[in-house]
Amino acid sequence: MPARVVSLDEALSHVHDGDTILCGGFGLVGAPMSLLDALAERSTARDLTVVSNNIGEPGRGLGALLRQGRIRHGISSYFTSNPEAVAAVNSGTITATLLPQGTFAEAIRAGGAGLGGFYTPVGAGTALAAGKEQRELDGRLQVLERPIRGDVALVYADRADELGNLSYRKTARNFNPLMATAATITIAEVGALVPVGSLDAEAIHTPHLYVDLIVVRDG
Amino acid sequence: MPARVVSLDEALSHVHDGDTILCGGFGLVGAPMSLLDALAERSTARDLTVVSNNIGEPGRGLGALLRQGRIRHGISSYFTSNPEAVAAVNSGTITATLLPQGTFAEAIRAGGAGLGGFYTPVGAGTALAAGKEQRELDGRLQVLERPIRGDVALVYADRADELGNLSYRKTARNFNPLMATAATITIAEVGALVPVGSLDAEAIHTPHLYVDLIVVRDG
Amino acid sequence: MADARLVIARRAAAELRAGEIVNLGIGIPTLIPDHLGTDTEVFLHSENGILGVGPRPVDGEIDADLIDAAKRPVTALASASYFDSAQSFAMIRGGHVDVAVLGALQVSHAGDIANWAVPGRDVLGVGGAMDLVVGARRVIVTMTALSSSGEPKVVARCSYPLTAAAAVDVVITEQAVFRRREGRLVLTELLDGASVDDVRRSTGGELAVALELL
Amino acid sequence: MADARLVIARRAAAELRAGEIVNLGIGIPTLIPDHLGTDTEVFLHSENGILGVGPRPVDGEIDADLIDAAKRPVTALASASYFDSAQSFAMIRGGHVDVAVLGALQVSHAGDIANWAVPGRDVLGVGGAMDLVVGARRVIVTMTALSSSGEPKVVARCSYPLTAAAAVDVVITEQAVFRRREGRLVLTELLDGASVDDVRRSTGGELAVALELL
Repeated sequence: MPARVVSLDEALSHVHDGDTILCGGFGLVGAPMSLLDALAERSTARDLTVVSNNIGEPGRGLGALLRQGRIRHGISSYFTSNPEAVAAVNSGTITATLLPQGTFAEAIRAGGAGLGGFYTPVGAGTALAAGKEQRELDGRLQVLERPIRGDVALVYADRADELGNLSYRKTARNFNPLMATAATITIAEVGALVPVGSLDAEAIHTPHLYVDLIVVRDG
Repeated sequence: MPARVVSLDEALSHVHDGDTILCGGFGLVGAPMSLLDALAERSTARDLTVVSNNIGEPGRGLGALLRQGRIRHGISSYFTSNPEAVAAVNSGTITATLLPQGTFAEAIRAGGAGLGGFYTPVGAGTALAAGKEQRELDGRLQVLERPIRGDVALVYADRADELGNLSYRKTARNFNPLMATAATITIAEVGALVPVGSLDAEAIHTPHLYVDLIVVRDG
Repeated sequence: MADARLVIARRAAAELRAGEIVNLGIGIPTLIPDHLGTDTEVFLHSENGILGVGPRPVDGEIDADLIDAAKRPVTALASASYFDSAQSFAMIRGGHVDVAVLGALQVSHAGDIANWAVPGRDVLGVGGAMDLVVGARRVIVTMTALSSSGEPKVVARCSYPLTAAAAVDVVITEQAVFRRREGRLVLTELLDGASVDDVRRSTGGELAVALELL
Repeated sequence: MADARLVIARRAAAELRAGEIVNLGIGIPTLIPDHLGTDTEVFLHSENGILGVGPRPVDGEIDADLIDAAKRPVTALASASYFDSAQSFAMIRGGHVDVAVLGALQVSHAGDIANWAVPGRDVLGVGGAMDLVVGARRVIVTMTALSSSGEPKVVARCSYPLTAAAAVDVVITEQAVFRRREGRLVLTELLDGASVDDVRRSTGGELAVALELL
């Protein structure tokens, strides 16, 4: 279905208690900040699992949800960028799954691509492979990693057309195109909404079949 | 290293007897036709394994090499588009590995991405999974598919800049970006060579780190 | 009786809903766009790497870089986007294509489909068939009731090599529509004047028939 | 004695060759570009999704959408391209990045590296470290010879959790260069007036020393 342009409130109505939220951004760059701010201020959804390269910064982005105690579990490659996330894990307030960054990205891609898993040499033989299947393939020890999917993906794109085609800008692309593929509902916060046909077809990074709802970033 | 712009002859000097050649194109659309014509006319490399969605058409593209008896093995999703390829397999002149098209694409991507393999539900329980490991993951039977790599990749791009960044055009993109990632040497035939900085950075589909040699398509 | 292929294509068109992402196989499915109502715009995905396939080009409009998976020249909608083959099949396998409409050699009562290989003949082309039947959210098979040699194509069990098990949701022939319900094909609708007995004669084995047709 | 970090950065710069694709970690590696000769243009890959990182921006030139993996604002070369994180790590893991230069807590004589976790402290950040040491064609470790508490960082065996085994090709400290040869680190070069004995004292266990230094 073509994406629908909706209000922040309507978008947030799709986030429910216990959901797994996939969130784009590397640090706060390319993060859907209006959606995250509104999620903290105007939604009550709790017991969330968040899948994001970082758990925001202290009090910002996903860090605001963390402070509110609404995150139950984090899947990430770098909790360390938010000391409050580290403290929350150490105190047992939230649980954590740590993945090498490339494995994290690839697992989300696999989730969106309908794959059952993949073998990677990264992390093989290390503490991060503990409890995972490991086997030798092509003469190298490899770890079986499983796909990651979510209920809702929150992504940020520089521009969207009215159908939901997305184009990202520079390094704000990062995890956004991956997150957009791997959730039941994908909500895109966009810098600008443009008419169909005004994006360069060769630079549409997320075709509209991945996008359900569009929220235009404030101001 | 930045890509080097070379002649057809210099490009072909990198193709050796027994090599595995990855070749872009869906049918002949997006196929590197000048490279393939020159390979048939001016190279003697034989005992080749070709990895391409189709084995060209009768006498055209990879089909010319096939007629010359220089292909030993084909890995493809659709030999059927060249009846001579089908006849060659049936007569035992060449051997064949048939893969579902999505698995074929994904296996080449995995080869270029340093993965050890992946599980896909596609083909599970069918004749194409014969001899492959199958297991249930997430409640579905899945097949373990292994990465594909080659010695030389031959791809076609609409435009290259002088460093080797490539942009494809419309459905001529197809398998080309994947093939470009998965070989020891990647040779790009391009429609036009443009100065660095004149491609849209958001529409560079193959960054230059994947490209070794550039040949500008004739006339 | 109307031309079988047109009956099938027209009925298949009615299965599609506005806005859906649809992948059309070769043969009968290619006739479907002509039968879509003007309020049923769908978005055609072609596995060679385009979302937003437009109508066939008129002469002089042909672009050599713009084809569909049947290798025919096409046009592109204003909304069209292009992607590589790994991404294209990631869309298919990942459930992002709403509907695949394709032909088949046989469909079993369990919804198994055989559409890529005939025993004893060359089995050297599978293309995207397996990906599509496994990955698309809804799989609609359009096929004539009988093979060219007069054999039923809806069968108790497939004798041809499977493309995928339990994958077909809807079968449309020139006689009837079958839907998979609780793991079993059920005759749910008669087309073009066919009777339940006509359908029974042209399908293999005991067929489940929806109550409203009895 | 010169500033240790500058000695290391200058020597590491000499390891790079014109045209190479290089990924620089945080800390000492970020000092390397200042020490590259004008004929040694390399292409900087940053794992957050850019090939062609340029110099730090001057004030007023900062683009909020353009950062490196250390989350610092950067500029982009005219040749720069952008890609998503899966593609970025496909480049790294697939061997398309020629060199990764990064810091470490420990490197063993076998080339094992520990650079992501200290036992007893939080081990909640790994980032791209494991991908880079496994995937880059050449892994160069830049680190001071001793930890802040005076412990050798080149050690017989890593006591810290491993990032990867047998992954390091070159180690550069302020005293010396070590290269992995036949699976074992060998002292191959002395820096900034250090002697073989100086290096022996600041490395753990028996160290292999290249003949030309004896």
